[in-house]
Amino acid sequence: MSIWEYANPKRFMQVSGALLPWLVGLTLLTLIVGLVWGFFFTGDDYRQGSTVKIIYLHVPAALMAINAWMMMLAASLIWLVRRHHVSALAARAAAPIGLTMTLIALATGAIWGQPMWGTWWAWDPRLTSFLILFLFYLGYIALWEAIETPDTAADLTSVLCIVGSVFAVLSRYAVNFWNQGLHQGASLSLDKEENVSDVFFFPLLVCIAGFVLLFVTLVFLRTRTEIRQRRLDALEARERLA
Amino acid sequence: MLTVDALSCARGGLAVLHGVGFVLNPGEVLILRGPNGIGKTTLLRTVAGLQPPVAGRIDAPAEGLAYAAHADGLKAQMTVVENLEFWSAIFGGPPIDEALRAFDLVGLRSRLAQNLSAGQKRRLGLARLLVTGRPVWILDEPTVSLDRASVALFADAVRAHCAAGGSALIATHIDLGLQAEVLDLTPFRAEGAPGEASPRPRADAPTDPFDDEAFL
Amino acid sequence: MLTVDALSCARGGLAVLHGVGFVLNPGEVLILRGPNGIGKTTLLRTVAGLQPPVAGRIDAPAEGLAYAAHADGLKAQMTVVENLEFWSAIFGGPPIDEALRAFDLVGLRSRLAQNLSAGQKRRLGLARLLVTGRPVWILDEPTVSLDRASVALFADAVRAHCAAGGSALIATHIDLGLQAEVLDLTPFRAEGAPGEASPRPRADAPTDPFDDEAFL
Amino acid sequence: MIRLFLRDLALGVRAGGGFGLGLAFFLILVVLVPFGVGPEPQFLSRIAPGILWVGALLACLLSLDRIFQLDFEDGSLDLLAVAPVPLEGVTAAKALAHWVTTGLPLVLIAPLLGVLLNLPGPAYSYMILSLAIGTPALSFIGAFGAALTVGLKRGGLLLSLLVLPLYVPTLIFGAETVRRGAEGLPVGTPLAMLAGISLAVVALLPFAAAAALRINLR
Amino acid sequence: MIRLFLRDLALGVRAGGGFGLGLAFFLILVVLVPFGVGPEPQFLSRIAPGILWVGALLACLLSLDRIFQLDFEDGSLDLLAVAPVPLEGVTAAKALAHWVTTGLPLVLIAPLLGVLLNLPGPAYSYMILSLAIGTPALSFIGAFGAALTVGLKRGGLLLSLLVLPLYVPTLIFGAETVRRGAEGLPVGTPLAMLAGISLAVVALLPFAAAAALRINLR
Ligand code: HEM
Ligand SMILES: Nc1ncnc2c1ncn2[C@@H]1O[C@H](COP(=O)(O)OP(=O)(O)OP(=O)(O)O)[C@@H](O)[C@H]1O
Ligand SMILES: Nc1ncnc2c1ncn2[C@@H]1O[C@H](COP(=O)(O)OP(=O)(O)OP(=O)(O)O)[C@@H](O)[C@H]1O
Ligand SMILES: [Mg+2]
Ligand SMILES: [Mg+2]
Repeated sequence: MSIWEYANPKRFMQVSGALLPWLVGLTLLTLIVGLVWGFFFTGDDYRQGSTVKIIYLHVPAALMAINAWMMMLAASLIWLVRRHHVSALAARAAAPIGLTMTLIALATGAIWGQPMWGTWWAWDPRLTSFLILFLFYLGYIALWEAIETPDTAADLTSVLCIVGSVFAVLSRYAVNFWNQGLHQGASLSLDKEENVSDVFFFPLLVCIAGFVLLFVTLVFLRTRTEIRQRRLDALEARERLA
Repeated sequence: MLTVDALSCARGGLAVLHGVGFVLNPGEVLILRGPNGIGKTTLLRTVAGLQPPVAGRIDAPAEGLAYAAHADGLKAQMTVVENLEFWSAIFGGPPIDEALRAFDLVGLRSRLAQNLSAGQKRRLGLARLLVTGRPVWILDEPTVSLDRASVALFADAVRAHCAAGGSALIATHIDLGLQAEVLDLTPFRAEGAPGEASPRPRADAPTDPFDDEAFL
Repeated sequence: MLTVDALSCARGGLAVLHGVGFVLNPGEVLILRGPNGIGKTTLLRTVAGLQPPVAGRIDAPAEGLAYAAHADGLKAQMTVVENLEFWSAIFGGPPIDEALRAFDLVGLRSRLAQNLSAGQKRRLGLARLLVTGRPVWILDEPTVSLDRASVALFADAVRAHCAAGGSALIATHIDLGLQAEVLDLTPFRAEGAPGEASPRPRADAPTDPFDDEAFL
Repeated sequence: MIRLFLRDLALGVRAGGGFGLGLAFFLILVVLVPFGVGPEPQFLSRIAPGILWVGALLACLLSLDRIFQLDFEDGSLDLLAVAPVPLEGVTAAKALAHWVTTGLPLVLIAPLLGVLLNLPGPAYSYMILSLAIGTPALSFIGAFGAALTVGLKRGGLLLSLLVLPLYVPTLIFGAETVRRGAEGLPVGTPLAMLAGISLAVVALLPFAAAAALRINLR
Repeated sequence: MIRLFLRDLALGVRAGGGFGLGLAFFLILVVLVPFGVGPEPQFLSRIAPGILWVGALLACLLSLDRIFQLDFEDGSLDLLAVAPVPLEGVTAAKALAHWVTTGLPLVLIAPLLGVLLNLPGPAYSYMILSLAIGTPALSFIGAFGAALTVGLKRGGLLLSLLVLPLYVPTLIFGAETVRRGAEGLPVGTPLAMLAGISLAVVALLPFAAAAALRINLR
């Protein structure tokens, strides 16, 4: 029995249905622990004051926004190569979640930027490439919505996702070249000297784990919804035609 | 020349025809009949290779098909001759004079396609078939808006094509006066397809648990 | 009801028909015949008021005409019912149920127009006529891509319309099985019109020096 | 007439060209400009009013050919011309529907995009006001241009060419209003001119558009 | 394939959407910008490279839907798909024809418009060079977007939404080249990047576009 068994819609529904309650519980637990720990049980930063606590939303959301696109890319490739409907629907399900994560990162970033840099928005490379990512999500979702035949939509959006990924990476590089930024470099790498102090670091890790779980849970939920929607459409079409 | 076996085809993700099979030999004409909406257009597009079959097999000679559909593929801003020459060049087919003559277009040679009447446009669309030089013609309601004389021209063209070893698959509602076999599509209507009375089993209770029919 | 007298009409600046005249009384059907390109579409558009006549008179009741042409005026993104209701609202015509039934569209009520087959689209286009509530129908090849059963539906609809005091002017190449007068347009072909064998007198030698035929 | 307006609204929203996309285009344009001209904030804030107005204008322009072209192609326009509704009303209803699906969303999102371009604080209210007053003129002028070019296959660029010069006065007064507002100068005159243009255009151009349509149909 | 290219050229010129109009749009846009942002020369000369590049991009964008839409509507695309020519070649030929009717004229007229916007002297040659290298990428990326949206009724705005983010790298490197050129800085890196993007896009995207077309036709 291969792993592709789970790509069967029926099988996926059974397994995900059994898994979901656990996932929801675990997600809630991690998120609550992480956020409460971060917001109430860490001190203020000596430079940034209490605004530093936005980090617990901002960083996980930003990470997930990027990784959601990665997951969509993987799912698109699987669909194109093996034509498993669940993976196409999973990609479709993930897009609005990724979009929301991008929005959260942008919004929290803007709110954070006001006290830190004195402006809501700056044309910093990282910020800018995030804005472009936002546009990619918008285009991807709009294309899904615009096409009526499900398999056609899955195929076309997959092609878009692949080509878009290449251009997204290219944009990231181009933007770097175009403007030097204000934004922090990566500071979570384990081997770096200037890591965030441990006080912030551990709750942040828990929050990131929480967001990962949240993402997985939401993708499961939405994929199930998409599958049901698809069945409903098929039924309705037949009903109408009968 | 063209063999179709147990073919199922779908439109808009919904099965339309099921288990269609026929053989088309050189020199033969096969006429597809069936009420509006049975799936003639869908079948012809599938055979022409424009959409993948849901199931079944299509055996056609590589690069042997010429397809003519509801739309004629004419450029309104090009003249009759330019339109034909373009398709002749693309298909590497024979020169266009013969085609112009066969469909009585000589007098319209240098008219822009947008200034043709409905029937003249259609004649030009059919003349295109002759310049493809392809042996198998796949035609979807070719005689729409043609008058009697033009229908006769068309029938002559098909006869000449068959005499030269070609063959044609034609979906039509009218009588073309051709000697041809007729395939009625009504028995091949897919279960649960448009117009079918008995609904197929509900989607939430498929017999095989691993086969989800919403994803056909 | 509709009187056309000594009508000349032109297309693309070229005279096509000359001296056409007929009277259409309530309850009557008049069928226009003529080879492709004679000018049927041009005549019908002129009568419908979409283009001005070159000469002659058209006496039609104000707001009494309903026109249906090669194109159906359907919105691909709206359903069958939405399409009909829109036209019914615009014309202030009768409700749509009757029209749906007359053209056997009840089962397709909530289908998007883009997902109809060619013949189903055409049926919807014809159903539109019923919801206009107009007495005079002007139809340009109404039965294109309809199967036999649908042609019969159409003929029934025309008969019912005439029985209720309406009338219809229909250009068609096929036999509709209607009791109708037939007007062959061939004798009215304008001199020098497309396809005419005998050329009219050269343009640089007009008989009346003040009447330049380049500006007809 | 109201039916026609509602139908066009519904089609605008459904046909993949609805609210969201007009917005998206506006957004993208505003994002692209800094890539072109460079990211310095004080600099961006100077060109912000102009760019926002030019962006609104282009977003409008891109969707203009939808106003009549589709109806022309599928024959609806022929049928509407013989229907018991005045063609002037038809053009007005269609222009209005275009404004609601394109202009109105632009007005609503403009403040957000102002942030991206560092629009100076006091200019925001003038931005919204001038767009709200000016965009109807854009839709009605555009409908006139669309009526002129409706017979032509893919007259998109010709349409732009015809319409853009007609947009100039609206653009000048609109952008001027915002610029003055940003600098705290009085905005009465340009705003009055803008309102005047809009009113005149909305009142008169449907007649010209209907005449153009009648000619194109025959 | 050459036939197809020539036909598309002929149609582009004849169909009212040819050379002249792409240019005219570019011209008008460049003329509008000073109305929007105000007429100060030193100011205009700073934004000139960016505006010219954004203008070129939009002029390109407006004519994109012509690439496949007309052929789709009249059935030519179905016929081309079953013709003995690879669909990849078809897309490449069409993208090339689009470039010749749209991109090339822009390259030629850009210096003239530079004058209107006070483009600094040394920047002219870089403007032409960067446009000449960059516009083919715009046409080929655009053809990919057009192939994705070809089935959709009037997908014009959706097309813009999909294509514009893909244009970002080209725009950045193009405008950066001109800006650096204007300031006398070395332009090697952005120019090389621009050329690299163009080459890669021209070589690879026709395959993606052909795949998208095949999907859309079925
Ligand atoms: C709208 C504005 C902003 C956006 C779009 C944004 C985007 C991002 C992204 C994408 C990341 C994740 C990067 C990665 O790990 O690869 C990130 C991380 C981070 N951001 Fe922001 N940001 C914004 C504003 C800010 C502001 C104002 C601050 C505070 C000064 C800030 C501080 C951080 C920090 C500390 C991280 C973690 C860096 C790391 O460890 O990787 N961000 N942001
Ligand atoms: N998206 C869709 N959902 C449901 N049914 C659809 C969809 N698209 C098409 N159909 C149906 O599929 C059937 C097959 O259509 P097709 O065009 O092949 O018919 P046809 O035999 O060519 O008819 P005609 O003689 O009228 O041209 C039609 O009944 C049509 O209504
Ligand atoms: N611009 C033009 N220049 C010259 N002739 C034209 C022009 N436009 C149309 N014609 C001709 O006018 C004639 C009348 O066309 P019309 O469409 O009215 O014919 P029809 O009788 O409806 O034919 P069909 O039965 O094919 O629909 C045709 O012969 C056509 O070729
Ligand atoms: Mg059909
Ligand atoms: Mg006709």
